[in-house]
Formats: sequence, structure tokens, C-alpha cells
Amino acid sequence: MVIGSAMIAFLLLGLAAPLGRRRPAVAGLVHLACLPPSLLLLALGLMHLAAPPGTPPQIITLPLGLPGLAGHWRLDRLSAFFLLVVNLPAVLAGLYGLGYAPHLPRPGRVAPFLPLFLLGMNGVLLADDAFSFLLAWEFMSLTSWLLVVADDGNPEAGKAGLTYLSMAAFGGFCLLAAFALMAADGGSFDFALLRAHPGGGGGVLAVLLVLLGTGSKAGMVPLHPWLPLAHPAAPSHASALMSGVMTKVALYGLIRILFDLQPVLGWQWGFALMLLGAATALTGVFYALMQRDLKVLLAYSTVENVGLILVALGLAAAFRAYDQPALAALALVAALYHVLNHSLIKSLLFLGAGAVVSATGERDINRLGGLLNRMPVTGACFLAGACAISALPPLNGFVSEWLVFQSLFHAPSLSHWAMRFGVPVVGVALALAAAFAAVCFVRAFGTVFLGRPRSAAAAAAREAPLSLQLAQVVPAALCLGLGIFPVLVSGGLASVVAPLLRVRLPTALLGWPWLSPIAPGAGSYSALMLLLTGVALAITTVLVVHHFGSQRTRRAPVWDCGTPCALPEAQYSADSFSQPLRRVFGRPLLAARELIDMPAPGDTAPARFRLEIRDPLWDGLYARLIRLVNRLADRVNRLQSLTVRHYLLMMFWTLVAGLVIVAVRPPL
Amino acid sequence: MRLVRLLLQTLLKGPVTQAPPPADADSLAQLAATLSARSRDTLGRSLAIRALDAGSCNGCELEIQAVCGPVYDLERYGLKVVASPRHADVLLVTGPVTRNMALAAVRTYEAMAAPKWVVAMGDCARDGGCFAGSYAVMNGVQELLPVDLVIPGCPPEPEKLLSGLLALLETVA
Amino acid sequence: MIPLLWGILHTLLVVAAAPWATGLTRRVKARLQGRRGASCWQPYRDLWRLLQKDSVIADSASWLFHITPYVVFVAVWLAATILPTLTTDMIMTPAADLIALVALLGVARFFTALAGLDAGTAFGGLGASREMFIASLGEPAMLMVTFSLSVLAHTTSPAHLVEFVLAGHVGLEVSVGLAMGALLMVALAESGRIPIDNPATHLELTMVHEAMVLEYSGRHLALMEAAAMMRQLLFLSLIICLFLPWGIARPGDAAPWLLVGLAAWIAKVAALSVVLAAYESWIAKMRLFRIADFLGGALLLALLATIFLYVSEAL
Amino acid sequence: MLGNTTLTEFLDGLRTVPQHQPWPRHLLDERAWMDLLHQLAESDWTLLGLWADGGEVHAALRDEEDGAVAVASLSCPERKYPSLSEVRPGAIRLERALRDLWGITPVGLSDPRPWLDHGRWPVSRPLALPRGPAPETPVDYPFLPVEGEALHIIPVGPVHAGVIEPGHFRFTCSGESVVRLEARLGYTHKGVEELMAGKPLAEAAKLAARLSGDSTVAYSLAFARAVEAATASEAPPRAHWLRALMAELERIANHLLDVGGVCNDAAFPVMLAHCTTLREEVLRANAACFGHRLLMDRILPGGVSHDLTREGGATLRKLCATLAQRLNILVDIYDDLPSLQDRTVGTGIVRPALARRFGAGGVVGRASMQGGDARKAVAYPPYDELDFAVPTQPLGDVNARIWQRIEELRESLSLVNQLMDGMPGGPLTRPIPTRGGEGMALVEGFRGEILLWLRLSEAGKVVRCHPRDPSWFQWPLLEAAIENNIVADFPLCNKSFNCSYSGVDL
Repeated sequence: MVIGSAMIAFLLLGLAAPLGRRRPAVAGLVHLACLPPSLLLLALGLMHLAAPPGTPPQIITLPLGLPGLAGHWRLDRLSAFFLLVVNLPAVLAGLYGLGYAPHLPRPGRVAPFLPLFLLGMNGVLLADDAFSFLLAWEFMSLTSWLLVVADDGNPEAGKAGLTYLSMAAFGGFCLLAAFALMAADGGSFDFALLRAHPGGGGGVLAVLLVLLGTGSKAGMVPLHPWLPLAHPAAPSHASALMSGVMTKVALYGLIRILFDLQPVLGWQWGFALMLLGAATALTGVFYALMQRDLKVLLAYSTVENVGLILVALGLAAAFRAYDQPALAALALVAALYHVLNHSLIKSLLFLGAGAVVSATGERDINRLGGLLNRMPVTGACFLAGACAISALPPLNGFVSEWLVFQSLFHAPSLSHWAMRFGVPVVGVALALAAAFAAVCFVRAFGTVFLGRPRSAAAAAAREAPLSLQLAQVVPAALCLGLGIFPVLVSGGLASVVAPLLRVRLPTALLGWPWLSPIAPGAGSYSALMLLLTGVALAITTVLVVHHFGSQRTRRAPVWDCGTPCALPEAQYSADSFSQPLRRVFGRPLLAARELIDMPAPGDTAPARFRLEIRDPLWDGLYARLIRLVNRLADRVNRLQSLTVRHYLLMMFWTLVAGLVIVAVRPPL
Repeated sequence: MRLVRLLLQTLLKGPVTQAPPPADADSLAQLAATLSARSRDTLGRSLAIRALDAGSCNGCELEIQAVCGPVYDLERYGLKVVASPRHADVLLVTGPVTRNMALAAVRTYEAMAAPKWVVAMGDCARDGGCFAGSYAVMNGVQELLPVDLVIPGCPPEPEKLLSGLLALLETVA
Repeated sequence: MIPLLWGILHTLLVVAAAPWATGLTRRVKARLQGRRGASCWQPYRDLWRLLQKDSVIADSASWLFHITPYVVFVAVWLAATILPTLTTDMIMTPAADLIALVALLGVARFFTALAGLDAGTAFGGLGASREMFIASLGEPAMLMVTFSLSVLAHTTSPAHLVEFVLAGHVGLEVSVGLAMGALLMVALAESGRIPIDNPATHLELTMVHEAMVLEYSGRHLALMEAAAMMRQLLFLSLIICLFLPWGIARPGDAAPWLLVGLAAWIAKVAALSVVLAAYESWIAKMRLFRIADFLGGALLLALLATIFLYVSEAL
Repeated sequence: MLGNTTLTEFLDGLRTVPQHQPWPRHLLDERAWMDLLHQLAESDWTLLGLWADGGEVHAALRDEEDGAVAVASLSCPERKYPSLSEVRPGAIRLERALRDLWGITPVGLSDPRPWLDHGRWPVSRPLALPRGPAPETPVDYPFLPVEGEALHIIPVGPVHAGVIEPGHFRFTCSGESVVRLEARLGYTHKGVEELMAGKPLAEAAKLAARLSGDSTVAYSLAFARAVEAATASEAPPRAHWLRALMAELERIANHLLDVGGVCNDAAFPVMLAHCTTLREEVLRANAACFGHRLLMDRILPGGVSHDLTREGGATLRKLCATLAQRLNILVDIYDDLPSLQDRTVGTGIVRPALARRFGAGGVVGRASMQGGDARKAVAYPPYDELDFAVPTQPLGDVNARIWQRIEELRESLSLVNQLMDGMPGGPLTRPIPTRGGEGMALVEGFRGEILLWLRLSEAGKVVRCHPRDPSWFQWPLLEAAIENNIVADFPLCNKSFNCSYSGVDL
């Protein structure tokens, strides 16, 4: 009932919004109107999570869908948790859009699609049969694509949209085929029936297809190249939703299928997922480290975090296969904790980036600087986000990373040699990724908010309007809250995981302030105690310093070695900051080359510096693929003349046709 | 390993550092005169020195390096040369202060945190020395900065420099 | 009540002893160069002098520059209180483990690097860039050392690790040796010692830590310096805890044992400081990009330690 | 005209100035000057110096084939002359300085920026007659352009973190990689040339001794020799030997400090500690024997001021013995220590061709295969009677410059012994006749060859004196040595060069 009304509200909003497309204010109102349904779904999710253990899932069947196939919708703890993950940032994005959307170049092209996008994402979470799931999934893809291409003045956005669209189509097909295979074995599209016949499952191919389908949407390497193109192209609050939330919806699909519908998997799958996750995390963070565009940087950072979650999911799958449900639960809790954290942090960071971009019109971090003095609230919130995503205690990012490391470090001697070598190697990869993430965000925050302005636009920046500030303060506060009270969250997550793994993880063996999930002596963490001790020490320090020391402070010009140099270049640029890492790791990973042309002494000709960076993955895989597709396209000459709209139409009909074929086919 | 042998020998033979010179009486008198008007802060037996070459011939710098060496061992008295004027208490100026260095000298002084002292080292820093009267020099540090102590000499010998600095240390500590 | 008092004593001890350990290292280095050197207590005088001084802050610096010294000092102090120096029976034992310790040091580094960038000088950026470059390899190596120890002792808590070692569960194992080697290498890097960084350098262009704090003065500088000293002591303590824990009191031991623990700790810190000074006199600083090989080697050692453990457990 | 003409052949037949000693000075007209430029493009004559005097520009040249030295002069009443910078890039900074000080424009000089004049003097063209007015604002010095994305600039100096002389270095970098390094000097410009003009010899000698405090002996010697040349007088033999003794002691003290300093910049302070201790012994011996630690004002026109006593001689012999022995230990340690070698080998390479192009001599040049040493090339007394080698190194890196110093230290120790052995007796000074004239001296300081040219009035006062430090031709090479090195290795390169600031800034 509640779900239905919320969904209909989204739909109506989406349909009504185009009516006011000529008036920018309407775009703001549409965003405002997104708040109640989002809040409603948020409350629903919370209520379901708060229900006592053993409460059955809510199931709704609607007479919608294909002939003979009713639409099944279901709200269980996993969905409820993800409702939280989706709608919390949605509320923030709505709030943000209220002040932000009217100033977009084409507000009329954003306002209608945001509610529809939310509708799609919520739909995926609640779907309980393959048809509804795929329908919602494709709906989510299409509406997000429309958000990506909303700024039609930008040729980059067009290219990003095309790449995204092809990848989304690929992912959709994979999922479709996977469900077809599963249904062929399990006999039905209904998730309930699939769940009832575990192990039926279409075998290796189906799981592989699921991995490809959801992985491509989540940004798993090597299916990620669309993500850093598409996410930043959308308006910032939509970027926040795509990066912070849509990737999580994709992971929801993976968790739903791997841990709920197809729970019987060999350890090899977990192992593969771990390795893929490690590769994803490292690639993502390394590329993030090289970016100049603030939003692209954040998008690559999403790839990294998805990798971290994938590692945890892989560990969970492997532990489950080894029949160690407690550790599996720990890993899964870690994964879900990070899902929640990252959705918040990434939303926060994208909203902050949006505030910066709209205040300066600049996305190149090499042209920003010194914004902390001019945009104190945005700066402080972005700092909180940067600290959280760099896994600094006492913020939330550290808790989930701690849990992931705990589950990794306490992996018992797994019986297969591959796991014995693989787990430490994955540990190294995660540790490197975590360290790189800190470098990446020191670099990002340092060049954008600290130092002196590197352009006139940065020097003239003004703080964002109130609604934008509010939309950043709330998640920043939540990051702190989720970090200080980890036991509350992990307790809730344990109840989400319990039905899937049939074991309830004790998260606080030492009592409520201590996160202690494994054994009383095995390593525990209490953010609250650390924080309180830290505060006590800080107060002591301040008192001592102020009692015994001088309190006078004087402002003076920076120490410039005696030569005043007002050039903004006389401070490190973002590229320079990451150059040592680029030099050490960039040669193998990016084929990075520095070409320096230094004239002889006394020669007044300019010295020249050029940096060559190529993406070996793009060159090696996608560029070839594109060439192949181009050749194919030449053959199918007729199709070339179609417009994008026709392609979309074709995609949709192929989807429907595929479903129909599978539906009418008699079970084997 | 020759190095290990050398290190052991050094350790066994004991330091080559010579006994400290007494704090220079002239300097003490001079400091008493200049510092009496100002509040004397107690910094403990520790002073950080920022050397500033304001156009010296490099002779004074050589003697500063000698004072930092093992024989005089400036550090044993709690005196040390630091990298940034922000960290420094004493600005040790050498040279007659060329006009090309005047701005840098003032900026260095400005960059230092109070309480701070200026020591003019060498005859040039006192009054320009043999460079006085040139179009390119300021004829000594006092034209530009408030000088607390002058250590004369061309260049001042290490003992002289050391006892001057020790006098400063005793006065302000 | 008694544990609380000991806890407070321990907390004060790590902050009070840090300048002494630094002073001792400096003194021994001076003697190895044939100097007399300043007294071991000189760092206290230096800190006191800095506290008395006014603070000068660059025009372009933001509020972050003001708070960073406090954040850094407290983060390192907090990290230092986690380690069981006198006894394993501490209030802070369950609050944080080695992962949290690494992360707390990460907090200190994160803010130091940001403060380096804050004033908008070339040197601050230079130091921050190098510091983060070094940390990006050092921190993983440190985490992998934790990994191998936790595989061995099934815990990441330093106090429980100490108890594990004291209970005699560890023999002379290859993997422990490898982990120790890795930790020693990381310790040199993380506490900014030669061959990674030169704490006594006067060359802006080669500095790492110094370059970041070049703009600080007065009490702010005192805090940054004290934090650096404490970080050095922390790593000495960490090596003591994990590999030379004999003498640390265990739960249930009578109070006099704590004094034994104190004496043992002081003796071990002094011995390690001397070793550090000797090592620093014996080697020159590395080329900057050679550090990647050095710390990459540390990472590899720690990884090998973990894999050895896994393999040997399976045998 | 072109081809294998020697310098002597080329200048033969041109008008010669009578009272220029010991080498000839020829007066060129505009056409002959242009011929000289063309000839310089073909031949490998070394540019020894370039300066002005009143309305004349002088260029000192040396033919390395036969060692012939000559000065070519061009009168430029319109206050401009064709620039040498195209054929001898080492002349660029000399010409910029010349333009700043004398207001004479080198036509064809590609670099229009001032060099010594930062726009902070109360005059401009301080050596020209009449002087120019004071500039209204300080020079806004444009640094050379660098193209590339997201580069950053590191402005260093003039106030450095260490105890060194002031100079400004501007690095344009991408992270650690240096794209361009440019030095800006002139901070220690004290107007010495102007101060010297009109001074009696004793006062001028005092200034000459303070051109560069570490080369005080070499500069005093150069000044004394130039005065003696101009007045056609000669110091007594014992004075020659004592001068050489002091010069070698100065070389030993400075090379010791440099070897230790380079190691210290690689964070190996033990070496510096020992080198400083050894150096201190040299300085104390200096003070004991001659009464001044740095030997300032010990060499005067006409002779030397202090004699070496018997006890002094014994002290020096003992010093040499211990130095030789302890130096060997330090050299072995340097040679043995991979962590130190790793820093110095292959760092800061100066290619021999480039060193030759700039006419760089001294340690920097000899470490890059350049063999020039005034003690051999000019063979002023007493070096014509002494037995010593001029070592060179092929590789031109920091390591080569350290070894160059070590080998020169050994040669100098041997020279000190030879000087003690062969020291003749006799008076210390001979009076300088009061007369006018022009004199030039080439003297090997510890950095390299110092040129000092002066013109005396009939009353025996200095009319014009131009000292040219060896660093003029070494500084520019530093900007090339940084190529393929990172920012963090610059201090090592710089220390291994150890160029003079004060000597160059005048």
C-alpha cells in the first residue's frame, strides 16, 4: 500500500514534470516533491528492519506484466536495507535539487527523469520475479541514461551517453539470459520458486551472466569504462545517485541472486569475485589518483569502493562454500556496511563537487584552490567525506574497512592452496587501495579547497545556497554517526544477513560500545571510546598549551624564501602531487611517459613538457571491440541510418520478445 | 668495514669537541643594554638560529659551518641552525646587506615569530665594513633591522661567534 | 580504579618519554660523529621554547592549519596509548587494534599533508606529495605485518599479541623474522628516519616531513614536533611489543611487575634508540624513487610472512 | 682567414696596447671584431673573460693549442657592440652584467633581461659615465618560459634553508621531474668594481681579498700578480713559494669541506663531521702559521705579509702527514658505501662537450674531461718548478666531481710537501713602483681559473679592476646538470658544483 502510493507518486511526478519544462522553478518543485515518497520508502525500510527477528517478508502480487505472469513484489530485510541505501541519498538529492536544479542549463530535461529514476531503482529492490526485476532494471538504465545526456550542449555527454547505453544494453542482455537459464531449470520467473529450488540454477553460465550483468552496472573491472564517463556527465545530484546509489542497486542484484536465489556456489566463485574485486579496487583508485576532473575522480573512486564490496562479497561466498557461516556473515555484514557507507559518502562528495562546480564553473582541480576560505560549509562537509572515504577513524568508512580487513585477516587456513595464496594477495591489494585512496583524497581536497586559488573563478567563488548546504551537512553528520555507533548498524545488518546465511552474527561480544565480531580477544574496535579518549586528550593538550604557552597569533605572508611570488603555479598542482605514484606505477598501468624538452643553458626558447597516458584496457579491449562493431555495422548498413530513439525501441522490443519466448517455452 | 671501525674509533676516542668558551663579556654588556628595555622571555637553554647571508663574501658562512662542526659543536649548547625563519629565534645576519637582498632580509625577519633577536655577524654586518659607501649596499644590518648583538671580526673566529651566541643564550634564557 | 590510574600514567608516560628517546638518538648520533652533542633532555627545552613563542600563520592558510597540530598530536598520542608498554591489562586494549593504530597514524598523516598544502607554498606541496607517496607503500606493508601476526595469533589486538608471544607460542619462525624485517623497514619510513627522510636536513628540496611543517611556528610547531617524536617512540614501542615483549606485565600480575615492565621498557627503548642512531650513521639517504623499491620490499616480506604462515599451518 | 689559424696569427698585425702585461692587448675595429666572431665560430679558442672599461669592451681569449692568451678590445662610442653570446654561450651572463653595469648593449644577445641589476640600486649603469637614473620600480624579472599542463613552480631562495650564499633558483616541475631550472643571481652584488676604482693598492687589495671569502688567497694572489704585471715588477722568490703554499692550503680546506658537504647532502653526516674536523685542523694551522684562519690579507702586491717560521713549517708537515692518512680512511669509506655511491653515481651529469662549449674549468670542468689548470697552463712561479699532475674524470657526474676533489686533495698535499722542501729564503716583499699600466693575471683557485684584469693610474691607484670568477662559466652548466634528475637530487648537484655567488655577483 505504502509502496504502491510512493511508486505512483514518483510516476506521476515524472509524467507531470514536463508540463512545467519552460519554468526553471518547476524543476525545483519537482525535486521537492520527490522528498515525501522517498521519505516514505525510507521510513518503510527502517520500520521493516526494526521489526523483531522472524517477521515474514511482505509480499504483494499485482496483476501487471505478461499474460499469465503476475507482478510479484516483496519486501524482506535485504530489500528494506537497500530501500534505506537508495532513499536516504534520494532525499538528499531532492533537497539538493531544490536549490540546484533551477540553475542547470536545461532544468526541464532533468526534472522529469529524476523521479522516474528513483522509481526504477526502488522497483529493482522490491521486484520478486524476473520480469518485474528486469523491467525495473531497464527502466533504471534508461532514465539514468536520460540524465546523463540531459546537458545536450555538451558533446562529451553525448559520447558518454552512447557508451553507457551500449554497456547498459549489454548488461541487460546478460541478466535476461541469466534469468532465462535459471528459469529454464527452476521452472519459473518467480523468485519465490527459484528460491525454493536452490541449486537448480542454470549452472556456471547463469552465474557468469549474472556477474557480467550486475558487474557491468556496478563498475566492475573490466566492465567499468563507461562509468567514469557517464556518472560525471549527469547533473551533480544525479551523479550522486548514480555513483552512490545505482551501483549499490546493481550490487543488490548480485547479492539477491548469489546469496538468496542461487545460494549453492563453489568457493571458486568467491575466489573469482575476490580477485575481480581486488582488481577493481586497485584500478579504480589508481585511475582516480590520476584524474584532473573532480567528478571523474569521484566516479573512479566509486569503482574502487565497488571493488572493496566485491572482495567482501567474494569472501562471504567463499566462507559459505567452506561452511563457515559465521565468517561468511561477517564478510557479508562488512559488504553491506560498506554499501551503506559508500552510498552516503559518495552522495556527499558528489553534492560537494556539484556545489564547487556551480560556484566556480570549473571541474578541473588544477584550476581550483583555496575554496575552504570561501565555501566553509561545503569545504568542511567535503573534508568529512574525504576523511570517511579514506577510512579514517572515527568516521564510518573506517568501520566497514575494519570489518573487511577483520574478515580477511581471520580467514582460517582455507583448504585450497589457491585461497591460501589468494587471500594474502587480495589483502595486499586492499591495503594498497586503502592507502591510495587516502593519497587520492588528500590530493583532491588539498587542490580544491586548500592553498591559493589557481583561477579567477576559484578566487571569486561563493558559498552554495542553504538547501545545498543542508544536503551536505546531513550526510556528513550521518557519516560521523554511523562511525561512532558501529554496533547499532552492524547489529541491524546482522539481522539482514541472518535469513540469507542462517546464522546470526554476534557483533558485540564485549558489550555494546565495542565492535567485536569474532572472539573476545581477536581484535575489537570502539569508536566511541577512541573518540572520548581523543577528546579528553585534546582537551588536556589545549589546556596545557594554552596555560603554559604563548597564545598570541600573528598573520603574515607565507614564507617564500625571500622572493614574493604571487603566481598560483608556485604551489603544487594535482598532477604534480600524484606524479611520484604515476612515475612508479604509471608506466606499467597507464603506459605513462613524461616527455621533457629542456633547452640548453642560456637558450631562451621555452622548455616543453608533455605527458602521455593511455588506458591499456581501453586500447586493448574496447578500442578493438569498437572497431569490430564498426565493421559489423558496415555490414548491417541499413541499421546505421536509425536514430538513437530507434535503437532504444529495438532494445526494448528485443527484451520483451526474449521474455515472451522464455515464458511460453515449456519447462524442460 | 672501514666505516664501522671508524665509528667505533670515534666513539671510543671520545668527542673532539673542545671546552666551551666563556660567554663573551662585551656581548653580555651589549645585550644587557639592548635587551633591558624589552621584556626578557625565558626560553630555556634553547635557541634556534636562522642564518641570513645578506651579501657576505662567504667567509662568515665558512665560520658558521665551522661552529656547527664537531670541534665547536654548536648543538651541544642547545643552539641549532634551522631551516625556516618560522622556526627561528635568532636571525644571524652576515654581510653588509646588499640592496638586492634588503627585501629578502626584511621578509625573513617579518616571517619570524616573536620573541626574536637579530645578531649582526662580522664587520660588514656591523657597518658595511670595507664595502661601506657602495651604491649597492646598505652599510650594515642596523639600517634595516633592530640589531641586538654585534659580533665583530672579518670573519669572526668561531670562538668569538660561539661566545657571542652563548652570551645571547644566557641573557634570554 | 587501579587500572584507570595505570592507564593515565601510561598515557602520560608515552608523551613524556618521547622527547627523551629522540634526544638520546641525537646524542648517540652526535657521539658517533665525534661531537659531544646536546643533552638527552634538550628536546624538552626545545619544545618548551617553542611553546613560549608566538605563532605566525600564513595569510592564505585556513582554519585547517590551526587545528591540524592538535589533531595530529592527539591522533598520534591516542595511537601510542593503544600499545601495551607496561602491561597488557589496559583499559584501551579493547578499544582499538593494530588496524585502528595504522588508521590513527593515517589520520595524523592525512592532516599533516593537508596542512602542508594549506598555505599554498611549493614546499608544503612537495612534502605532502612525498609523504603520501611514502605512506602509500608503507601503510600497506604495516597492514600486512598485522595480517601475518593475526594469522599467527588469531588476533589483531596488540595486547593479546603480546600475551600470545609471552605465553611462548612463538618459536623462531621464518615468518616472524620476515614480518619483523618488514616492520623495521616500515618503522624507519613512517617515523621519517634515514634512509627515507633526514630529520636533520637543511635542504628544502630534499625534505619530506620538515617541508610540510616549514610554515608552522610557536606552539603549533611544538605540537607537530612532539607528535613526530612520539611517532618515533611509538614505532620503537611497537617493535618492542611485537618482537621483544619480555618484561611486560600481564593481567593478574602484582603492581611491582608494572615497575619491572617500566624499567624493561625504558631499557629497551634506550637500546633501540642507540641501534637506530648507529644504523643512521651507517647509511646515506636513498634516492626518492628508490624508496618505492625499499617499501615494496617491505610489503613483499610481509606478504611472504603471511603466505609462509598459511602454508606452514596447512602442513 | 678561417681554418686552423692560431690566436696569435689571427691577432697579429692588429694594433697593440703598449703597457698591457703579461699578455698582449689588441685594438680591434668593428670589422676585425666581426672577423673575430666568425673565427670564434670555427676555432675552439676559450673565452676567458669579457668586460668593459670606459667606452671599450675587452674579450680575453686563449688558444688551447699553444696556450697563447690575448685580449681583444673594441671601442664602442655608441655604447653597443656585436655580441659574443652566439659563438660563446658562456658570454651570455657576462654580457648581461656588462649591460647592467656599463650600459653598453651587446647587439645580438638573445636574452634581454638584466642580470646583476634588480632595479633596487639608487642608480643604473653604475660604472658608466654618466650613471643612469634610479629605476622607479624594481625589475619584474620574467623567467624563461615553460610549456606544459599542470606544471608547478618551486621558487627557492635567496634565503635558503641551509647556511649557504643567497641565490634564487626557479624550478618548473611536474611533481619530482624537473622541466626547467633557472638560476637568478646578483643578490650579493656589492659594487666591488666601483668601490675599487680610485682606491690605492692596499685598500683595493683588501677588497680583492673579500670578493669570495673561500677563495681569498686566490683572489689576493690574482690581484697581486695583476698589479705586479701592470707595474712590471716581481715579487721575491720566497713570496712566490709562500703564496703557493697558502693557495694549496686554501684548496685543501675547501675541497675537504666540499667532499664532506656533498656526502652530508646525501644525509651521511659522518663524512661531513670528519671532513670538518680535518678542515678545522688546516684552519688552525693557518692561524698558527700566518695569523688568519682563512689567510685573508696575507698576500699583498709585491709579496706576502707573514713569513713561515720553522715551527710553522713543522706544524704544516705534521698536518700533511695526518691529513693524508685520515683522508685515505675517509676515501675508502666513501668508496665502500653503496648507499652513498647510489646517490652520487650518475647524478647531475655534465657532458664534456657542454663543459667545453661554456669554457668551464676547475673541478666542474675537469670532472668532465676538461684539462685546463692555470697552474700548468700559465705555470706561474713556483708551479713551473713543482711536480704535480692535473687529474681529470670522464663521467661528469656528482661522483666524478667528488673523486676530482679527492685527487686534487692528494696532489695538493704532495705540493705542500714539495713547497716545504724547496722553500727558498730571502725577503718577503719588494716595493711596487708607482706607475701606470694594465695588468692581467690568471690564477688557479680551488674552483678554477680566476682572471683579474686591472688598469692603474700613473699615481699608482686602481682605475679599473675586473675580477672574473671561474663560476661564471660553471653556473650555467648546473641548469643542464639537472636534466633527467629529480628535484630531490638538486642539492647534491649544486653542492658538487659549489659555485661562488659572491665572486660572480661582484
